[in-house]
Order: sequence, then structure tokens, then C-alpha cells
Amino acid sequence: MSSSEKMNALWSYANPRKFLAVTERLMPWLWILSGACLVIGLVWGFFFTPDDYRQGSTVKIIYLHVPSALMAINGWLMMLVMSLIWLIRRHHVSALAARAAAPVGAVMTVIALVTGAIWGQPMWGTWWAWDPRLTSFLILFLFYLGYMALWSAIEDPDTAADLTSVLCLVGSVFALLSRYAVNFWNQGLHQGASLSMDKKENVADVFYIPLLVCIAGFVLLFIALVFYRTGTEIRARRIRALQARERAGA
Amino acid sequence: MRVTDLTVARGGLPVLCGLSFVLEPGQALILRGPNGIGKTTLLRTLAGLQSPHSGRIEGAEDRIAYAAHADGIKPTLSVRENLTFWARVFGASGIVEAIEAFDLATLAERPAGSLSAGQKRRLGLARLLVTGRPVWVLDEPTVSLDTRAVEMFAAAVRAHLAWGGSALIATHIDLGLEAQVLDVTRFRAVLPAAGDDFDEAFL
Amino acid sequence: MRVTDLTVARGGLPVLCGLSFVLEPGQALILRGPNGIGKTTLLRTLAGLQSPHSGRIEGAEDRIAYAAHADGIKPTLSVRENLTFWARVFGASGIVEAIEAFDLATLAERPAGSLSAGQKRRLGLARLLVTGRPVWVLDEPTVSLDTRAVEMFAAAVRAHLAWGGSALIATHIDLGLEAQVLDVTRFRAVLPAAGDDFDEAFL
Amino acid sequence: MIALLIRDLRLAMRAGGGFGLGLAFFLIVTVLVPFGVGPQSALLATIAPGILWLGALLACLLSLDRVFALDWEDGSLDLLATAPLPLEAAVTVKALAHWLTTGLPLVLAAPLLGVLLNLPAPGYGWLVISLALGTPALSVLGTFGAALTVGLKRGGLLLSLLVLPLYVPTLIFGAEVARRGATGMEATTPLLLLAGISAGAIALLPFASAAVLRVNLR
Amino acid sequence: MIALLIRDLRLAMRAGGGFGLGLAFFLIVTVLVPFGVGPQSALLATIAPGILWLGALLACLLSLDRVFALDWEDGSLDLLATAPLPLEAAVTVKALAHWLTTGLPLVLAAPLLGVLLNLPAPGYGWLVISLALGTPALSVLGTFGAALTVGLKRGGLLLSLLVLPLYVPTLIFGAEVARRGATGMEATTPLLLLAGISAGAIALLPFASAAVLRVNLR
Amino acid sequence: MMPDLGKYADTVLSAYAASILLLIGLVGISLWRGRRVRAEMEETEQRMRRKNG
Ligand code: HEM
Ligand SMILES: Nc1ncnc2c1ncn2[C@@H]1O[C@H](COP(=O)(O)OP(=O)(O)OP(=O)(O)O)[C@@H](O)[C@H]1O
Ligand SMILES: Nc1ncnc2c1ncn2[C@@H]1O[C@H](COP(=O)(O)OP(=O)(O)OP(=O)(O)O)[C@@H](O)[C@H]1O
Ligand SMILES: [Mg+2]
Ligand SMILES: [Mg+2]
Repeated sequence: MSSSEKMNALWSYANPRKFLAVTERLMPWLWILSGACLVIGLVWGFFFTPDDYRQGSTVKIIYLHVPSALMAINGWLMMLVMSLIWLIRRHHVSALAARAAAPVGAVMTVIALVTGAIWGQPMWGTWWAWDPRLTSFLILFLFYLGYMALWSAIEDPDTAADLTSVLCLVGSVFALLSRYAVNFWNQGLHQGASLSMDKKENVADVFYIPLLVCIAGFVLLFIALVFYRTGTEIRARRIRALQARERAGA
Repeated sequence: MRVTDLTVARGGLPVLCGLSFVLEPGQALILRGPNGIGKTTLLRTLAGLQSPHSGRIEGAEDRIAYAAHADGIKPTLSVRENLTFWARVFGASGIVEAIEAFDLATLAERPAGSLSAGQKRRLGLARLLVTGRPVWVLDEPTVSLDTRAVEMFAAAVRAHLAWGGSALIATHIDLGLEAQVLDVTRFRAVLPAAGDDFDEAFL
Repeated sequence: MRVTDLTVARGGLPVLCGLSFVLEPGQALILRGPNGIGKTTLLRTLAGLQSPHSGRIEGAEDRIAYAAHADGIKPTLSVRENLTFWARVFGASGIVEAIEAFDLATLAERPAGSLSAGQKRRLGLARLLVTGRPVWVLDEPTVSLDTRAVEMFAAAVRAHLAWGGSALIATHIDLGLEAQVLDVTRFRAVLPAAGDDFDEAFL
Repeated sequence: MIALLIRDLRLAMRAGGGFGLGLAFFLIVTVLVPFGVGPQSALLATIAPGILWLGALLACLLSLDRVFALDWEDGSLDLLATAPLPLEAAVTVKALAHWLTTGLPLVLAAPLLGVLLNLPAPGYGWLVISLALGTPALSVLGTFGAALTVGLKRGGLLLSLLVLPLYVPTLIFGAEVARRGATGMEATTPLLLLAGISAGAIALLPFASAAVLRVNLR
Repeated sequence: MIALLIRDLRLAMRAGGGFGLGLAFFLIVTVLVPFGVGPQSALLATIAPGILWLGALLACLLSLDRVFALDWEDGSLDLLATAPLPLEAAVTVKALAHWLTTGLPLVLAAPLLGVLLNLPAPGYGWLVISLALGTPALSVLGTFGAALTVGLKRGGLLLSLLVLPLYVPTLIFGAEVARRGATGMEATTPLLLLAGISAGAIALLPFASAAVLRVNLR
Repeated sequence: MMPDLGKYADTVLSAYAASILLLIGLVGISLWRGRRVRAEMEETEQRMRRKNG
């Protein structure tokens, strides 16, 4: 296969029928795999890892907090990519995938915020601090909210897809700007990146491996949910089209 | 303006399909058809406000003056100010003829918000004259007009045609214009029965 | 309904004066007059939305169903929901007849915002049937309607008259109704030349 | 009346109806405050009750122009005025619908936002109580303002200008209750005053609103 | 283009046009803050720069729904889209008109309101400079939001929800400049960043707004 | 069985409870709506097919 043929083969999944057929086959595996990873990772982390010498048992929250935080950010990135594809190639499935991903990303953001807040209570003595990382997460949550509100406010699906895509583009730029602005505004309390390549700063291996399993579980769950919800959106769209025909007297 | 095999859609559904016609300078064409057939949709497509579902429209770019139910009149500006604004946007200068053609001289300094329904409509039609555009695309232009005003309008259209312009008018009533009539009823889109084909999920 | 020596004003200025007429049950009256003469003002006064400048209106209280250019239609509610709402506000129950009379059955579940101009108008007129009020006061009811819909409207008015209701309709076009016509042109208010009398400065 | 209430609630829930947006605005205002005044948590804790009350008030305010303006534009208000429903009842129902779609969600969300601003622990209960008692007054007052400005296209700002001074007493007592509550002081006196204002506004203002609306319809 | 600018300014000046209302709202919000947080002047002085920035931002926000909605409702926007003027130019002119009628008066009035909140003396200059640099970005961003929501009846609250998060960086840098200025710290870095955001927004966003507007007119 | 969580038991447990509830809620709502939409689509298709003979 030449590379352009490969591209075409890839784009063919943007056909709703083909997309549904493929995801239909993948769905059970995705559900099972993500469920397994989550259960294994969380059980391992919860029952079979030691307490941290400084943070006590609260360190177990990391198995929920970090994966959800990762997925919250990656969810938005995925929406950005899907929006771009829609704007450039106008594949309906990509617009619907972006729509389907938004609530998932928003819930991930909420989980990160909630677990973080609960963790902050014993560690920093407060539920909430205006730390840059936390703050930029809150802003990300607001972007999710606005994006979903715009989708649901607009009647015509193609118009809504166009508008939300542009919003996603502009929003991404400003989310990034906010990140720097917030950093400038307040230097915080929050942990630095501990998954970095630099092994010295990393969390110890006992925490590290179950954490990786949990992250895999969250990633798989995200994919499963997005595939499933995209299928739902496609069907909803088809219902709309069928009903419109019905009314038009076809 | 030439329209070839045009299909127009509203809400994602084609409403009129396979339309072809030519509008020569100096010619008027009257669109007829029952409520909801798609006249407004067609006119908006021709005016470039929505894109055609399929088919071609030639010679419409930047040559169309569109007038619909909403007249774009600012209630707090006077009649003269309203007209002057549109004249300047379209790069025209004189609003005098427009005011005369629709007998607006006595109303010129009144805020447009205090006009009656028919007076407002006259102002909306006068706007067409200041655009200087050759193709008028009008959606039910004579709504609320009394017989005298309908005559004014017919005279304005005749003058426009004589000058070499053309006009496309959707209407349910008789305008007293000698013009071709196009009944769009027979172009009603028949949707193919929805098959199992999923590609059609996004009509 | 009996109107005696009525003067109606708009923007503080009388526009029609010395109007008297009687509208008996079973009778329709068609108002005619050029644009801007004051028909809308008169109808709004009769409907109780503004108070008369002078003169008396009897038998109008709570008996009038008014319909003007704006139809009070909520674009996000469906046709049925729109009608049901008005039916409940007016304490009526059935919307079935209204839907039948204006052939709205196929549109009943559509959000009203997606209707065409004429379809919206039909919905606005259907609302009259669910009010159960005896006196219809209508301002240019057939705007945007095609000939079939105008016939539906005429039929609805005839049925209303036969039931013992009455109707007062301002219009510029021919409705095909056999009814008395009242041309209000001759009631145009002549303003007395502004005198030195200061009391009149505040008409 | 119930028909009107149901319709208004339904309209609010439909696409573009604006349900939940008051809430979102409230959230955003409280989030923006620290960006403005800086992140020191002691400072934030001090101003938290006041800011939360202000945020709720502004969220309420922003949704006021929906109360009548849409009905005015599409002619529903004319038709309602000629309907058998007394205008006083219609106005009351409108205010109630506004409160249910705006005020009530604000009351429920306030404690959450209190967390963001480091509201001291004893303050939560008082904050909720004061908002629950005060927001009905905000809705009724706002309905009055909306009735005053109904004829003006996009009267939003004028509306705010008219209504904000009317909101002052409610704000003062409401914020006072929340502030005293947060600092552990006795708060029943301002609470009673707040309740009094609400009761009075609810009892009397619908008549004023209906009168004003009649004038505007003329 | 000039015709459009003149018309918009004239419309703003006419009855119900909303000129000066942004200002009034700004005034009222700043006046209400002491009622909310209590009258201690040291506290007020600390939060003054932030509150003034927030007030300006909210005043700006409230007038946004006038930018396109009126033209949309009466059909002017359809007509403008078919006019020889490119939509990008129309959008820019609209943003400019919005800034002239809302942002500029706010900039001029801010020092006066600073007095009400006990803004420390060195802060005045910085406050005015930061507002002068920041409000154009607010107008341009707001125009984008208004273009997004133009088809929605009374999209006011949705508009706020979309626009407020976009305002965050501007607010942070703007308030930081004013705050540092008021406390005598060095403020040029945030000032430069603020100017950068404004310049970028002004240069790029009109294209996004015009694109979105075209979609909405479809 | 239960590991000793020390004085932070409440914290850790509530974090797990909240997160798991949120996740289950999300999955549940997705599945519920997915089922409904799928059923509705099948019904609509069937209706169309019947009508078209
Ligand atoms: C509401 C509060 C919080 C939010 C929104 C939040 C958000 C985040 C985010 C966005 C990450 C980055 C994930 C990544 O990029 O890898 C993260 C990681 C982390 N957070 Fe939090 N956090 C919060 C509170 C806390 C608290 C209170 C603690 C503990 C004292 C904490 C400990 C950590 C740790 C250990 C990591 C892993 C660092 C890494 O791997 O990069 N967080 N959090
Ligand atoms: N969003 C939508 N979804 C589905 N159908 C729609 C939508 N909007 C409009 N329609 C339908 O499209 C058709 C075309 O409407 P259009 O306004 O073009 O009709 P028209 O010929 O101008 O009618 P009228 O004479 O009543 O003005 C109508 O039947 C209308 O109900
Ligand atoms: N605020 C105002 N100040 C002065 N004159 C006004 C004001 N508002 C309306 N008028 C005038 O009052 C007259 C009556 O208007 P009205 O709307 O009643 O006319 P109409 O008979 O319904 O006309 P049409 O057939 O055009 O609908 C018009 O000449 C109008 O210009
Ligand atoms: Mg039409
Ligand atoms: Mg009239």
C-alpha cells in the first residue's frame, strides 16, 4: 500500500457505517480490558502498596488523581484534533467524536478536582488553594462547560459542529495562555511532575507500577466511552435524519 | 444570472430540487408556490446566505440586493438616516430618488420605529434603490402594503427593469407586473425512501 | 360590541376620530384604509391594549381575541405545545379542531421555529380558535398565506360567525368574505392648527 | 397560571433557554475574583461571604432580561394581557419561574463555591439560609425592573442600572448575615430584616410590576 | 466601514442605545462591593485594583449582547453579509464601536471609582494604563463570543459562560499590573504580556469571529 | 483484609468513593442513553420500512 492509499484507508473509518461496524467489534474488548486494568490497578494500589512515610495512606489517592488529571488534559487535546479534522475534512464522525468526548473529559476533570481537593485537606490543611495547577484545571473545567453548553444550545447539528470547533480552537489557545498567566500570578504548592524521565525525582517503584496500570485503565476507559458515545451520537443523528424525512413525507 | 440544476436544503433536508432558470437583464421572474414549499430557502440560497445543496448558481456574486421579511430598519434612526447608511455601505450616494419613488419625503425625519407597518415596508423597499445592485431578490415584498403602495412598488420594479436590472420576486398575491411566472411546486424535492444505507445518516 | 364616537391616538396624536359602529354577533366587519391611517392603532385600542383618546367602547371587556403581526409563537416549543399553552391560558381544552381547521396535523410535533412564514401564520390563526372568545380582532391576518390557506382562514371565520361570534379584520387584500366594509379613511383626524392655547400643547 | 409556569420552565429547559447558565456565571464570577484580588487565602476568606452574595446577585441580574423581553418581542405579552389571567398573577408566576430556574440553583451551589473562596466553616449554613431567604426578593425586584424596561430593545444594562439600587438593602442584610455567620457572630437580627424585606417584596411588588407592564403595553 | 462605525456610535447614543450604561454598571458594582465585604478601608484598598478590573470586565460583558443581536433580529446582519463590505471588516468595526462606547468610558472613569475604594495613590496611573491596554482585548474577545451566540435568543448568559474563561489571561495580567502598581512594585513585565495578548487578539480574532458569523447566518 | 489506613481513612475512602461513583455514573448514563437511542433508531427504521412497503 502506498502512503496515500494508507491515508484513504484510514479516512474510510470516518464513514459512520464503517465506524459503527468496527467499534461494535472492538467494544466488548475495550470494556473488558479497561475494567480489568482499573480493577487490578486500583486493588493493587489500594490494598497492596505501603503508605508513604510523609503522606501516610493518602498517597493511595494518587491512583485516581493522576490518571484522571492526565485524561482530563488529553480529552481536550483529542477534542482539538477532532475539531480540526472536522473543520478541514468535514467528516461528521469526527465532529460527533469531539462532542462525545466532552462530557467524559469534563467528568475526568471533576474527578481530578475532587480527589485533589480531598487530598489537599490533610496535606495542605485546606480543600482548595489557588495553586497554578489547580487553578488551570478549574479553568479547563470552565472551557469544558462552555463547550458543552454551546453544543446543546444550537439546534442545527452542522452549525453546532462548526461553532464548537472554532470555540475549541480559540479556547485551546486561551487555555494555554491562562496556564502561563496563572503560573505568573501565583507560584504554588503542588507537586512537580513525577512521571518525568528523570528517575531520581520519580515516585518509588512500588507506587509506580500500579499507577501505570491505573493510567492504562483510565486511557482504555476513555477510549471505550468515547467510542460508545460516538456511536450513540451517530445513531441520534440518524434518527433525526429519518424523522425529518418522515415529516417531509418520504 | 443563471441557475442550473439547483437543489436547496433547509434544516439539512432538500426542499426544492432540479431547479434551472435564467434571469436576463431587463427581465422579472415571479416565484409562486404554496406555503412551505421552499421559496424563502431558494431566495436565501441565491443571495448567498446559505450554500446550495447541489447545483450551480452563476452571475450572482455581489450583484444581488436581497430583501426579506425583516427589513434591517433601526427604529431609533430616522428614515433618512436609515437610507443614508445603506447607501454608504453599498457605495451609492443619492437617496433622493429612493425617497421619491416610495413617497417617503413627508416621513423622512421621523424615527423609523414610529412608522406603521406599511410605511416601514416602503422604507425597506426604498433601500433596494440605493444599493445600485442589478439583481433584486425579493421575498414577499408587498406584505402590508396598500394598493397605492403596491403600485409604487410595481413602478419601481418596472423602472429597474428598464434600466437593465432584473428581479426575482416570491409572492402570493398579484403585483400587476407583466412578468414570467415560475411555479416551484413541481420542483418539490422527493426524498428517496430512507434505505438502510448508513451513509445517509447525515442527509 | 358597540363603539361610539371613538378617537384613537398614537404617540400622543389622535389618528382617527369620530368613529362609531356596531358589531353584532354573527357579523364581520372589514377595515380598510391606506397605510398609516391608523387601523392598527384602532384595533389595539379595541383589544384594550391602549386606552381610547376619547369616546366609548362597550362590550369588549374580556370578549376579544386579538391577533396581530407578532403571533406569540415560541420557536423552541412544538406547534402542539404552543397551542396547548394558549388553550390552557384561555381555559379551553380542545386543540384538535384548531389543528384540523388550519391543517396543522402534519406539523404538530415540529418546533415552531422551523416553520415557514405561512405555516407560522397558520399557527398564529389557529390560536384564535382555542381562545373561545366571541369577538375576533385581527390585524392583517392573511399576510404570507397562500390561496389555499386564505380559504381555510375564510372558512374558519365563516364558522365562527355561524357559531355567533363576530370578527373585525383590518386588511389590504380581498379575503373572499361576504362582510361589511368600513373604510376608515374618512375618519382621519384633522389636527387643529396649534393655537396659543397652552392646554392643548399636551394633547 | 400553572400552564404559564410549566411553559416558562419548559422554555428554560429547552435549547438556548438558559437554565443552568446563571449557575455557570456564578461559578465564573467567584473564580475570577481571586484572579483580580490575588490568591492569599486569608484575604479571600474575609471577603468570601460578600463576594458570594455579590456573585449570586449578578447571576440573578443577568438572567432578568429573559423574564419579559422574549414574550414582548414575539407578541405573547400582548396576548397574555388580553387573556383571562390577571396580569398580577402572570407577573408572580414569571417571578416564581425565574427564581426556580435561577435563584434556587444558586442557593444549592453556593456552598461548593464557598470552598473555592475558603469560606470559614461556620459560614456555610448561614450563607445558604441567607441566600434562600434573599434570592426570592431578588427575583421579585428583578421582575419589577424587567417590567419597567420591557419595551426597550436590549434593555439589559438599563435594567441592571434600575435594579441594582433596589437590590442594595437585600444585599446589605444578606451579606451581613453571611459575614456574621462566617465569623461566628450573632446573625438573627439581619436575618429577620432580610426575611422581612423578602416577604414585603413578594407581597407588594407584583402589583407594581403589573401596573408598570400595563403602561408599557399601551 | 466608516458608515458602519458612525451608525453604531449613533445608535448607541440614541434612546435605549446603552451608551453610558456600562459606566453606570461599573459604578454600581464598585459601590456594592463595600456593602458586600464590609467598609474597612484597609481591606478595600487591598482589593481595590482587582475589584475595579473585575467591575470593568463585567460591565464590558453585559453590553456584549448588543453587538450583533439587534442587527440579527431586524435582518441587518443578513443585509450586511450580502453587502460589499467584507465581514472581517464589519466585525472589526463592531468591536471598535463596542470599545469606544464601553471600554473607553470605563478607562476614563476608573480613577474616579478608585477613590471610592481607597485605591493607593501610586495605583491610579497603572490602573488607567492597564485598562487602556486590556479593554480592547475584552472587546475583541467579546465580539467573538457574541458572534458565536448570535442566533440564540437572549444568549446573554451563554455568552458570558463562553467569554469569561477567555477573559482570564487578560484579567490576570491586567489586575496584576494594577496591583503591583498600587503597591509600588515593578509592573512592566505583566504590562508587556497584557499588551501582547491585546495585540494578538486584535490581529487574529476578527477572522475567527467572521467565520463564526458566516456559519451562523447560514 | 482491609488495609490499615490510619488517621486518613476518611480521606482516602471518600476520595475512592467519590471517584468511583462519578465513573459509574458516567458509564451508566452513557449506556442508558446509548440503549435508548439504539432502540429508538431501530423503531424508527422499522416504521419507515413498513411505510415504504
Ligand atoms: C483540587 C486540587 C488538585 C488538582 C486540580 C490537581 C491537579 C493535578 C494535575 C493537573 C496533575 C498533573 C498530572 C500530570 O500531568 O501528570 C496532578 C498531579 C499530581 N497531584 Fe494534584 N491536584 C490537586 C491537588 C493535589 C493534592 C492536594 C495533592 C497532594 C498533596 C496532589 C498530588 C499530586 C501528585 C503527587 C501528582 C503527581 C505528579 C505527577 O505525576 O505529575 N494534588 N494534580
Ligand atoms: N430546521 C428545519 N428543519 C426541517 N424543516 C424545516 C426547517 N426549517 C424550515 N423547514 C421547512 O422547510 C420548508 C421550506 O420553508 P420556506 O420558508 O423556504 O418556505 P416558503 O416557500 O418560503 O413558505 P412561505 O410561503 O410560507 O413563506 C418548510 O416546509 C419548512 O417547514
Ligand atoms: N410614536 C409616534 N409618533 C407619531 N406618530 C406615530 C407614532 N407611532 C405611529 N405613528 C403614526 O400613526 C399612524 C397610525 O399607524 P398605524 O400603525 O395605526 O397605521 P395602520 O393603519 O395600521 O397602517 P398599515 O396599513 O401600514 O399597517 C401612522 O401614520 C404612524 O406613522
Ligand atoms: Mg417564505
Ligand atoms: Mg397596521
